[in-house]
Amino acid sequence: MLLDVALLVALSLTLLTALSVVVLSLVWIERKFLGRIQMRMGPMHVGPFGLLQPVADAIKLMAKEDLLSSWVDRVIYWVAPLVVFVPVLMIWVTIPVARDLVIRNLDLGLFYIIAFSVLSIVGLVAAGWASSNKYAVLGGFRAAAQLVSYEIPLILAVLGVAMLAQSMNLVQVVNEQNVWVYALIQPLGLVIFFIAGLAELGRTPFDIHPAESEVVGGPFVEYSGAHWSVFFLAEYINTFAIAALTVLLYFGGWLFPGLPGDVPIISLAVFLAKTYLVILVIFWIRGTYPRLRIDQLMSLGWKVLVPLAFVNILMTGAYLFYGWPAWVLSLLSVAVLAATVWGLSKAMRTAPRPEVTVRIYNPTSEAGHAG
Amino acid sequence: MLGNLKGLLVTFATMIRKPVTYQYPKEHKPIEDRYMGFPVLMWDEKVEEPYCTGCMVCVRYCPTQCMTAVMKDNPLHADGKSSRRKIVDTFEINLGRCIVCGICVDVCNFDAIEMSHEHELSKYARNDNRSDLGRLLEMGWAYQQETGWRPAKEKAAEEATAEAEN
Amino acid sequence: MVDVSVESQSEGQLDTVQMLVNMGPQHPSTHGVFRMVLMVDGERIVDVEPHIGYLHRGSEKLCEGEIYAQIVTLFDRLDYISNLNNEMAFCRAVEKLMSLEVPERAEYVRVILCELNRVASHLLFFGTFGIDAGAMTPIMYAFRDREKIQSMFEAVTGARMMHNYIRIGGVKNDVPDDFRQRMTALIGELRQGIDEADRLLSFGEIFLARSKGIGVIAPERAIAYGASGPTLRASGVPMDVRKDAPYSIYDRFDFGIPIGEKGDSWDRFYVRVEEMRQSLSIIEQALRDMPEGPTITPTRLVLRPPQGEVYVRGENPRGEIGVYLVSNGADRPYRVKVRPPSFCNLMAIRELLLNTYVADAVVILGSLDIVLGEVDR
Amino acid sequence: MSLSLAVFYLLSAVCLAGAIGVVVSRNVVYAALLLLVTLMGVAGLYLLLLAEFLALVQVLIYGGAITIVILFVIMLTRVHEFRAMRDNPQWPLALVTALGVFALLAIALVNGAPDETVRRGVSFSRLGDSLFAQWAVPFEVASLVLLVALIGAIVIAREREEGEEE
Amino acid sequence: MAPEGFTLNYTAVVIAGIVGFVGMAIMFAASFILSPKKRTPLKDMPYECGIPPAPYSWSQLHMRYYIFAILFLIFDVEAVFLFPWAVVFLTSIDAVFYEMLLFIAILFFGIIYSWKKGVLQWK
Amino acid sequence: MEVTLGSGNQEPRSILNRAAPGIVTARSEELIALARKSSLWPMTFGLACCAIEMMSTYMAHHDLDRFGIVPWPSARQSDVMIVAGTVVKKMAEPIKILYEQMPEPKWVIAMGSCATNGGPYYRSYSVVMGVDHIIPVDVYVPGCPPRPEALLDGILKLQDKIMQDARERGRKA
Amino acid sequence: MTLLHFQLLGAALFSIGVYGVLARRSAVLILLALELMLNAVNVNLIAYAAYGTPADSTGQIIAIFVITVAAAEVGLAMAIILRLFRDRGSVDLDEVDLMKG
Ligand code: SF4
Ligand code: SF4
Ligand code: SF4
Repeated sequence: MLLDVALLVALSLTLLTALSVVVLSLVWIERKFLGRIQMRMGPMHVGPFGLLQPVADAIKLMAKEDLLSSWVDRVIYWVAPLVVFVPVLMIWVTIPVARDLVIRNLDLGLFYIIAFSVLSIVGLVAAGWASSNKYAVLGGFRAAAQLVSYEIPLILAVLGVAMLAQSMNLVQVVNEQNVWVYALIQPLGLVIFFIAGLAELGRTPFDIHPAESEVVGGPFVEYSGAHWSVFFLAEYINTFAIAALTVLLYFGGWLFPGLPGDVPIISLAVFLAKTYLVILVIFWIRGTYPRLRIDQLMSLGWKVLVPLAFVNILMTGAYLFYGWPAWVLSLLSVAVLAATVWGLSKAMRTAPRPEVTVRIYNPTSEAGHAG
Repeated sequence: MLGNLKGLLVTFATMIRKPVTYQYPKEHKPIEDRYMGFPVLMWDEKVEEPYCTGCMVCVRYCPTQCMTAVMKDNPLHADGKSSRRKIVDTFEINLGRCIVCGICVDVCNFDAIEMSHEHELSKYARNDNRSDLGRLLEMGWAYQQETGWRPAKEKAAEEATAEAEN
Repeated sequence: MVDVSVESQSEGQLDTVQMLVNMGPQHPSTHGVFRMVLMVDGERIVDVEPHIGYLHRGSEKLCEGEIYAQIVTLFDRLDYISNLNNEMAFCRAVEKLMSLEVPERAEYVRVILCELNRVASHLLFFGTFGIDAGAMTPIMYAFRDREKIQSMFEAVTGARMMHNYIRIGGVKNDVPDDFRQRMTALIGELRQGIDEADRLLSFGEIFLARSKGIGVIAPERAIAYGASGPTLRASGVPMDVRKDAPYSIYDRFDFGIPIGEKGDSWDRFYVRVEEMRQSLSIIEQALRDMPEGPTITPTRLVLRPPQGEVYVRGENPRGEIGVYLVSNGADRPYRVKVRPPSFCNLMAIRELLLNTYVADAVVILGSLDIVLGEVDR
Repeated sequence: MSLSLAVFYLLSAVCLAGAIGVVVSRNVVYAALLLLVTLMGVAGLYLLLLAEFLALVQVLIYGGAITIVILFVIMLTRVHEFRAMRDNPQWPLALVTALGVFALLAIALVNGAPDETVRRGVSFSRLGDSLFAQWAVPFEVASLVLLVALIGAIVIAREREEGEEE
Repeated sequence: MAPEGFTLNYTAVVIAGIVGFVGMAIMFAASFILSPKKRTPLKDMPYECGIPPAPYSWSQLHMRYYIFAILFLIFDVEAVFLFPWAVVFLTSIDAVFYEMLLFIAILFFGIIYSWKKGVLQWK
Repeated sequence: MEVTLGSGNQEPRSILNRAAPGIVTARSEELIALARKSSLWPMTFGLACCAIEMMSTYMAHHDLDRFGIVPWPSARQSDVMIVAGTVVKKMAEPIKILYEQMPEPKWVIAMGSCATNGGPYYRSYSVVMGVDHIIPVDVYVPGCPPRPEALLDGILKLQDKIMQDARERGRKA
Repeated sequence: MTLLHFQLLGAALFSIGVYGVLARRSAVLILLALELMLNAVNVNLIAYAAYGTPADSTGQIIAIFVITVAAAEVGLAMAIILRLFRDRGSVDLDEVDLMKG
């Protein structure tokens, strides 16, 4: 028993370290990649190719004054980053990075992940509340409303996968995908999961709670130094988790046609490659889109994603229950998706082409022509 | 949703293009010939003295009044080496206040002051950019050598002779 | 825990669920040092109190103490994004006062540079509006093109921003020799760049959702507020000083003025995008017709315009600029008064913001495209 | 066994301390967060009782959802009002009652309980099976309860909205 | 009679939590001793774009937020039932499938109701 | 030419430094300083015309991110304040507050002649003649507005200063 | 570790909840205490289920339903509290006298 515990502690520490390294890499990749999207170079001067940039940032943040102003509610202010961080770390206990590379493979893995990821929301709200700052309060509430709303479609999307795999064990979920990855069987689920995941992360276009141009960083506005970096760490670990889950649930995790799924090194490489690709997509979206407004966000969540998620579940249920062939579900999924996109475009009056309300008026050359 | 996809394509296309960044300490964005950096004083090589006579016209017209000049009798003129009867004794421009408007250059009748390409003059103290005659001449000399500057009057005269020759 | 809830609401006010949120002077999206105090109810704005004056530099007063040639530098810094247009307005005022002829070529150079300046200004708007809406990349595209324009300015005027190039009676010096080629190339690049940025931002659904129908000004209200420029034109009023009271040589060019239909933020945004294209076409025409000749009517160093007063109007990127100049015959003006376009446009802010979301406030303020330098002067 | 007993004591300590905190804390937000701590402790107890699924449900519902709802309400109402609020003046009475209840229960339990020492878990699929097969009616009723709660909450909260907009 | 690996599984969970907590606490401590400190009255003030904050009470936020919290709560509870269902409905009796259809239908009515009532519309 | 070394911002001592001055060696001081200078996060803060050139510096052509410089909107997360523009008297108090609200260690760059000493508005009734009347300044960047390269140069100078200060502190410790 | 341990703990939690319900005046706090009591009940239920012979899922299922009902109850109760607060500006149950209107 003691040996086991020691092993687990060692594993947890490894996990923490590995995730820290991952976060550093993510920060670097994000800055470099955004730089490229924006025709810039990104970090260059700290270490070769700016590789040491995140390290420098980390050291600096550690050696930065950690403000605890007398207006804040000290206890909650101090604990809030931990409440955000610890669950985020805890869910990694059961996220496998290869078939055998997982700390403990829980049977209720998916449910466990969902249960613990909800806890982080409490931390954000508490952080916003404790900061006794209006931006923080606004941001905290935005965070709560947003995260709470997108948790539902996220849960329902995950449920779709659990139904397909008939299991909540992540390793088994991946193993079930050795023929067809779920992205093909259930594209609707993938889209819902990814959008809701982005919203859970508070990333563009759903970054309304840390919105810099509106609430100046939202719940984190008063935090500095080490406390702030814990939020930062949590955010990036979470990003990695969502990407990893996307890969595990929909893209076959460490499986790749033609490669052995049981050699840890190869599996790990495949898994990481897929995950980093998903991460790049997340960053790509971040570099491209503006941000939604809170009411649009909520409408999207409740009026589009939640019904869609239910439709997804029903379709999946029917598919399993009546034993339809897999392509039926794919087709149905795609059809529903297409209908939604079309309906949304219609509702926003952008289908088939967005309406241009600006025209060129030229009094000298008779009547104006349409722009 | 088409517009959104288009946006993604645009950023993707940029990503595979080369960045436009100039790597500053190594590589400076090219400076145009006419660029107006800080004003500097020019050095008359022929007689080994500044062009500036300390007439203070520029001082009067500088909108921020960041210059001072003091005039003195030119010893070289007494020796007969120089045609300038008066010469600048002390001269100071507070480059920290100068707004690089170029008015001083416009008004100077002696082509003695010029907008150089100098612009990287960050300092740790507020008054470190109060540049005296020596420093201004030094910067001017660098500018002269970099660009082969010659006084406008001389140039005009040369052009006139060249044209006359043609 | 320290009691932060300063005795605030008395018993009678229990119903108020409102909070004062202060935005600015240092806020990423108040475009400088504008300050708004928003009374919000949840996310909804119920009252707005704009505060200005955080950049009041006393320019108008300073003008009274400077000679005419020096005042140009102050006008440069008034609306610091459309420097050349400002210089132009002031110089035209003095020229009108003195009945000074401006050489033909100088007029062309002025128009080219002013229109280029308009493009640069709108590009800045494009980028910052993207930031306000939460997109971080458009500004990079906009500044890429702006940087090219600034290089062009540098090649012509010697400065990237504060040019002091348009002088009373003409322009400081002739354009460089390779001006025409460089300009033609630049126009091509700008066209491409603007199209690219346009593709990136303007028709994305998220962006449309954020800006369409937000902050609508009805034409009557816009006129009542004295709005001008793109802000007014977006409401469907085809008012452009360049057309209505052509100054300089604007009557020689064929260009259209983009007008919006709804008067919402998106229209204000897209009117500017279209205006950039029109400006480029003006520049092309001007380049084509540009005659040779002198570029400045020589004047005395210290001008002493005759006694009198003038008012000139000009079309700045942000709207109509007016310069009112009173001279008492001395070498310094007796009074200089500027009608700042964005100050008048900003007047509508309260009406626009009422009953919108906090997030909209940022977008609406951004769509008005204010520059504090001229709001506060 | 002793190890799990130690864990049990630890968890009970957490639970009881948290619970006492909940009922004596002057600050409502602290009370709510302490409740969270207690409920997490209870989840730990469920784990000791081999009720894996229940423990996770506890975390999901109590830890996440209910805590958030409570926090919302606390923040929507005025916190300083809570802070200023004292307990009932009859709190000693309440204390006596509570102690009495505990004594009664304890006596009854100590005397009556069969002293089982073996814990048995129920497998997740069996749990699901019996939930949906044997408890179908309560299950549907649960959905109705939830629906009623939802509609009730909306009606109650919404009326106020309309009142506000007057 | 714990299932296979049950104890270890959840020990791992708890240990990960503790490691996270302690790790971050150590980080705070390290930062505390490493970082320079200087307090001034102005620094103590909440940041508000450079303006001394106006006094305010906590009761600023809207009922609207609350309704979303309730919706979340209800659907969270629903998820509790959905997850066991997801893994048993194929192996259990047929009725289970239809039961859940009814369950979902009833709750979906909640969404429709709130939609109709306009509470999903953030005002 | 008279050179006065500005004092600028000095880093207050940390607890470790106060409790056991011997432990903090020159080397660790330098390591931390190295990290600090490589990750100078400025506050998103522009006052006037200079702010536009400052924005240009952030943008693709000059790209401050190469030096690890990314702007953060809140004073609480920033290390350096670039005062870009005219400081008018009404703005003086907010600037002071913002400066004070930045966590230690912090630095200030005065960009442009206005922030250095009033510049073109040196005669104005409403302009503060240089931001160093309100807060300590580390680096003054002259120009009106300074070119992006000039600002970059200023930032490199600030990095030098950070290293030098650390070396000096290390020597003293 | 026997069933008794859990039962005693449940009893203790329950009593604390009783104290809270009786001693507190703020509606929110009373609700929190109520949650404690419900949890105490759940602990008992699950303990019975775990120690019961043969292993039975009834206890757990009832606990799930209890949690469900608790969630519904919290949702409703909080709505009422909010409503009271909005109407009367207080969540102090002693102060709230519905009859006064
Ligand atoms: S620079 Fe020219 S104007 Fe100024 S003092 Fe010298 S000679 Fe006179
Ligand atoms: S450039 Fe302008 S401000 Fe600078 S010294 Fe010359 S006249 Fe004065
Ligand atoms: S220094 Fe010049 S450019 Fe900078 S703010 Fe002052 S006037 Fe504007």
